[in-house]
Amino acid sequence: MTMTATAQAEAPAGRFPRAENRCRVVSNDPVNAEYRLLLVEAPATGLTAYAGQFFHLLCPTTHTDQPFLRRPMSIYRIDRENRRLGFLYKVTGKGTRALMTLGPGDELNATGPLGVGFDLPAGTQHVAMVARGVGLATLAPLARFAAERGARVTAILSARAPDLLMSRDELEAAGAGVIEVNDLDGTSKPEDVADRLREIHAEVPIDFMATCGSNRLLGLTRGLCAEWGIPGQVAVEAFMGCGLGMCFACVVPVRDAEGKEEMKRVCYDGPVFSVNEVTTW
Amino acid sequence: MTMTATAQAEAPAGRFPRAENRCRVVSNDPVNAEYRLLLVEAPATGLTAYAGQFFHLLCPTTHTDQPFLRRPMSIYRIDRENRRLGFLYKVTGKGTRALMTLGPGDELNATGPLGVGFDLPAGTQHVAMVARGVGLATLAPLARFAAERGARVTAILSARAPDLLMSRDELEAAGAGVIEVNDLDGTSKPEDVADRLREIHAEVPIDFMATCGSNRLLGLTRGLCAEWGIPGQVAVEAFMGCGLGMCFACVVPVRDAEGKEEMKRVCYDGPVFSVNEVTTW
Amino acid sequence: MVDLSVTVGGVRMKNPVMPASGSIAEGMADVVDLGRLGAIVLKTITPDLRQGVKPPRVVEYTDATLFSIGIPSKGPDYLLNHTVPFFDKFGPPVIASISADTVEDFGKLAGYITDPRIAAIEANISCPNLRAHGRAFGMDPVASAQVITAMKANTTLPIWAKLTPNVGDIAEMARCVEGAGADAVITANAILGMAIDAETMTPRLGNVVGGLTGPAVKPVILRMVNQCAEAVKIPVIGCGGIATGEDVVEYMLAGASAVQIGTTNFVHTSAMEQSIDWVADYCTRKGIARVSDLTGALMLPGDQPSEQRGAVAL
Amino acid sequence: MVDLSVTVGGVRMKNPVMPASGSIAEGMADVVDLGRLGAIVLKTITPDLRQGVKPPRVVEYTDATLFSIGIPSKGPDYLLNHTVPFFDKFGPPVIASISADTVEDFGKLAGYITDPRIAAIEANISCPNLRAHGRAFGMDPVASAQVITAMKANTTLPIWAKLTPNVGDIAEMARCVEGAGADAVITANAILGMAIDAETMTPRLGNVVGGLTGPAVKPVILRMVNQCAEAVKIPVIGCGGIATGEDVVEYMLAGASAVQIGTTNFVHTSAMEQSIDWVADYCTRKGIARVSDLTGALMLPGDQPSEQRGAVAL
Ligand SMILES: Cc1cc2nc3c(=O)[nH]c(=O)nc-3n(C[C@H](O)[C@H](O)[C@H](O)COP(=O)(O)OP(=O)(O)OC[C@H]3O[C@@H](n4cnc5c(N)ncnc54)[C@H](O)[C@@H]3O)c2cc1C
Ligand SMILES: Cc1cc2nc3c(=O)[nH]c(=O)nc-3n(C[C@H](O)[C@H](O)[C@H](O)COP(=O)(O)OP(=O)(O)OC[C@H]3O[C@@H](n4cnc5c(N)ncnc54)[C@H](O)[C@@H]3O)c2cc1C
Ligand SMILES: Cc1cc2nc3c(=O)[nH]c(=O)nc-3n(C[C@H](O)[C@H](O)[C@H](O)COP(=O)(O)O)c2cc1C
Ligand SMILES: Cc1cc2nc3c(=O)[nH]c(=O)nc-3n(C[C@H](O)[C@H](O)[C@H](O)COP(=O)(O)O)c2cc1C
Ligand code: FES
Ligand code: FES
Repeated sequence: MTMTATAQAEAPAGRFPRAENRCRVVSNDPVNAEYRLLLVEAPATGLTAYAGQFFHLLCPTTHTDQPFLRRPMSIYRIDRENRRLGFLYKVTGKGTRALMTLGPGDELNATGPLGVGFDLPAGTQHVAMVARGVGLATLAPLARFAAERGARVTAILSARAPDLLMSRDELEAAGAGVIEVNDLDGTSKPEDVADRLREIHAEVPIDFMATCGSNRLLGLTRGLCAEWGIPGQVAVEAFMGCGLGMCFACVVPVRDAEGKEEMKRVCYDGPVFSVNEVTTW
Repeated sequence: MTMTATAQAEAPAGRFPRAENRCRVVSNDPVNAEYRLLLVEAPATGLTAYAGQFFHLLCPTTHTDQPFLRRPMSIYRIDRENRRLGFLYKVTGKGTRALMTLGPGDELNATGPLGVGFDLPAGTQHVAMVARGVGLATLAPLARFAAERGARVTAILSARAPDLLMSRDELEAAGAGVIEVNDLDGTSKPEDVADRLREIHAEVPIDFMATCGSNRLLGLTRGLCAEWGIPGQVAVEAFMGCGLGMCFACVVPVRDAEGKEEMKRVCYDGPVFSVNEVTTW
Repeated sequence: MVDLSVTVGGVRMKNPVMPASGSIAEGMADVVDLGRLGAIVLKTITPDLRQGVKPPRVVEYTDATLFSIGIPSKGPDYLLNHTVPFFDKFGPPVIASISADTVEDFGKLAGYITDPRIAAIEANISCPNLRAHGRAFGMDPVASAQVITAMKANTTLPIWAKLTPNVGDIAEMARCVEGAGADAVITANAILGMAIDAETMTPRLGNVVGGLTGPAVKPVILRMVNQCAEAVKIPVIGCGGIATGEDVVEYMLAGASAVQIGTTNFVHTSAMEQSIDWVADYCTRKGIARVSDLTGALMLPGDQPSEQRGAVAL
Repeated sequence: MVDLSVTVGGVRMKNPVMPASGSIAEGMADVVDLGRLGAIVLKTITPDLRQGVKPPRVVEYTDATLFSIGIPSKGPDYLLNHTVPFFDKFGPPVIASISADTVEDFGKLAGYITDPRIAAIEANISCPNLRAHGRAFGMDPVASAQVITAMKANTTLPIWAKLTPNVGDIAEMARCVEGAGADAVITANAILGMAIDAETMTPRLGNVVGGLTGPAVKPVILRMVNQCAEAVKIPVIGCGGIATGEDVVEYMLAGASAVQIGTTNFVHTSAMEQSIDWVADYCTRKGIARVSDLTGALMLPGDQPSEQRGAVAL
């Protein structure tokens, strides 16, 4: 896969491209029953983030939760004009429960931007993205970036139920065409989604795919990329220690072009990999 | 010292005289620059407390403080009608800083009542109490109890500065005559306080003394008790582990009648001891 | 109904939860129904009378404590005349605990306190507070075995050897005391630690060193319990860092037949009762008929589908 | 102006604070001014190429972590051609760290990487993740001494022996490696631990056991540093549970000549820089001219007025 442009809008300049950004919480409100949107005002280094990168968040200690390690969160919104960053998160365990307690004015210590994000081939005409659950958070800024570069964006959002679908607005505002599927009405079956994409491809050829949030969607994406001979990328998750490539806790097996398997760090070598590199789970 | 009555107003009945009382915070407001009054609604077992006893408080975990052990606090107010207990505390370190964060409606887990409190000899006519700092918290309920039993109570309150004096109201409401002394105007010097007490004793003989909160006041009390041949008691503090006589962390050397020294547990054998038992520090 | 009973080192208990030696005293009976416990373990006594070490005796951490008490002891007569009668009335088997300065004294003391009201004797060969910088009997496999031999020679009661975690090879220690006839091992006593006050430039404990206990030590002691359980046939009693019923299950999965709760009793007096209830619920929920089936039931990687469990491709 | 410099095991450093091996990598340079550190310690390499152990590789506690990584290694050529050049440019002395399966390989590898850009080599004889249930070189005094002897025979660089805390007598281990010619000891690597998931009844780590690190281990390692410092004449480097400048001072008072910060770097990237500043302030405030004066300056009870410090009569 040759890459000639990256999703990075502004080159992170200066001696320290990453920092422990001391951000100020603007809002932290529920988006639906499971997800919340955390908006913060961030210092300059934080604002150099680009699609697919993440921040490592220091979660506060609360009456019930004492998360020791930081928690990784994809950058969901990069609003450089207002100097704001947005995170879309699902309340899962103690770290995210603790994040929930942050209110406007509180400080959020966010190390980043971290990792290698999406690398959009120059001249891409039509990006198709398929995502499920919180994977949407990771793809939203890619949609905006691609649209800004003049590419058409088709986003397929998958969820268990229609009321758990999110980010339609965020994606449409970014200029994406949005298709929603869900398990309840059966529209989210991979083969159906594949057919849907084939139809779209037949109309306006897709030349780049991105995915995040589900093994089945990764398989589907990998298959279609092979079918069409186009590049595809996936944002991978792993439990993290440091987030800075130092502890080697977050490794996943990755296959190189010759099929040799190697452990790579999701936080430093990723979290975005080629769909062909990441071995199946 | 023969004792024929205790400061205990109601015998704590039932199989478990002490409990992890799940109290509800009523208020938790500053009294002056250093002290706060924590009022809670307590279950029945908690309300059996008597003067000189204490509770072992589970302090909440906060953003900055994670106190692991409980913290001992003397019972300052026992309001059985309203089913309330009061604690007067000084913000000192992480436990008391954490207590500060409790607001109305919050739960306070308070194990108690614990320890052996004041044992007021039957027929006591005139109690003199001298206290400094938070020692007042410990003596206030004794004043009320003694007054209820028909004894006259004279309380000498000592502090660094006049604005740090507390509990005048609490003590006067309890029926005590209150004399305030402080370091700023020099009235708190032990020899002056002793002279003051001798004058009072000359007018209305003092037949019981109680003290708490200062080594110098303990020495003074022990001296006057010996001079007048009357009993005196002191409430002692120590850093505690369990508060229930189990860990032996809170020991202090105590001298028996023959002068033999033994380590006793402040939480279980005390916190109130005879002024003659407690060796000097 | 889940069968919570276990038989450990000659003692039948109605459930596997008991206090660790030194973590309860008479005061606990004012708050907790001691009748619910699997056994009641008494604080260690020595042949002689001891006042313990100089205060301060405790330092606090986020989820651990460093105690240095020094085994204040009122001796064996007080034990038999006061302590045992007090705890005997609650029902559960009463376990005594002894320590001494010599092998002979361990033997004599075991004989002296042999009494029908005592169900077993713990050999506290591991107390870290008695020796400067913490050398203890239990750090020497030969001395440890000798203590057990001497005790077995002087009493018919079961002997539980309480190991110290301050060794390189705890499994080896377990094997040694098993060889000497111990009826169970307790893994383990406290980990030696030290605390310094940077401002005063002095130790925080009167005794300089103390024993680290409480939840923070769980990963270390859990590993040791697993090592001991793989090394010996006699039952292993897990002790160190247990605070909840979930911890009890983890220790049993690692190989413990029963557990002791120490420091947690100082903060949450109801922890032992709550743990018993949690374990019963857990067994019910998992369809486990006997709690003793949990012992050693940990599935190691070889036993399970070997998928990558640390990362998920999204 | 406080003189923060220390000379430790043949290496002069502008301050006593460095990262622990395996706790920084290239990524740290994106966030932290590595030029401010006393030294830059590299992650352990092995002669062979390794991918490390199966995930999951980390479990989290209240103030500790249990890691099992397994030393992924790109070998000595990568070290010399990529890692050393990368870190060399920041200024502070670069310390390599090696591990191997045999004494001979330790020696050969030390010789192979001897290079003017490397100021000293750590002998990681203590890594708990390589062996099932954690037996390691460093648990055997003879093998440990042999490793040091072999390394000294093959290189002119100073050798720092990194001890494992999973031993009964750490002072004895320190004496053994000192006898074999080690220029400093590092006390210590991680404490072996285990974590179990009660719900799945499986270990939480792919490797079953891992190394407990982070603030929770401080009391244990501080005690060991004190024991080592009393046992040997070579400098002791404190490592384990250090998170703040206050911790650095405590370790130095206990006898350390310098310190290493590990796990804390994963959570607070600025911890090393902040610690250096805190120590400088502390020395200024206390009127201490040279930070090296702190080493071993702990006042033990005998040295101080022996008043009771644990209780106050009020
Ligand atoms: C690069 C990246 C980007 C991410 N972006 C987002 C995002 O934008 N939005 C979002 O909501 N989430 C995102 N995540 C996931 C998010 O980081 C986790 O949901 C979060 O860390 C959970 O923390 P917690 O404390 O709430 O849950 P925890 O209490 O830490 O754990 C939740 C569950 O995971 C299990 N678990 C914990 N540690 C391990 C382990 N080592 N091995 C196996 N199981 C374990 C626990 O048992 C528990 O069931 C991202 C993750 C990565 C790596
Ligand atoms: C029976 C009893 C009754 C009490 N009643 C009251 C009361 O009514 N009101 C009130 O305000 N206070 C009372 N106290 C004191 C109160 O318990 C302490 O002030 C409180 O525990 C301090 O906790 P903290 O977490 O705020 O401070 P911490 O952070 O625990 O410590 C404060 C200071 O004490 C030092 N310290 C902590 N542990 C030790 C130790 N083991 N040895 C030596 N020094 C140590 C610390 O270094 C620090 O300087 C009472 C104490 C006892 C024993
Ligand atoms: C204050 C205190 C006193 C102790 N006294 C004894 C004792 O007398 N005998 C003994 O064998 N262990 C004693 N121990 C050790 C405990 O029994 C137990 O082994 C240790 O605390 C680890 O368990 P925990 O983490 O649950 O506390 C004591 C521990 C503490 C904290
Ligand atoms: C993720 C991780 C990787 C480590 N890798 C190494 C290593 O490669 N070589 C080594 O000697 N120690 C290694 N260690 C141990 C640390 O250097 C240090 O001794 C230990 O973490 C204790 O210090 P801490 O409590 O400050 O983390 C590693 C520790 C962690 C947590
Ligand atoms: S989380 Fe530490 S290397 Fe990725
Ligand atoms: S605090 Fe435990 S015995 Fe007094």
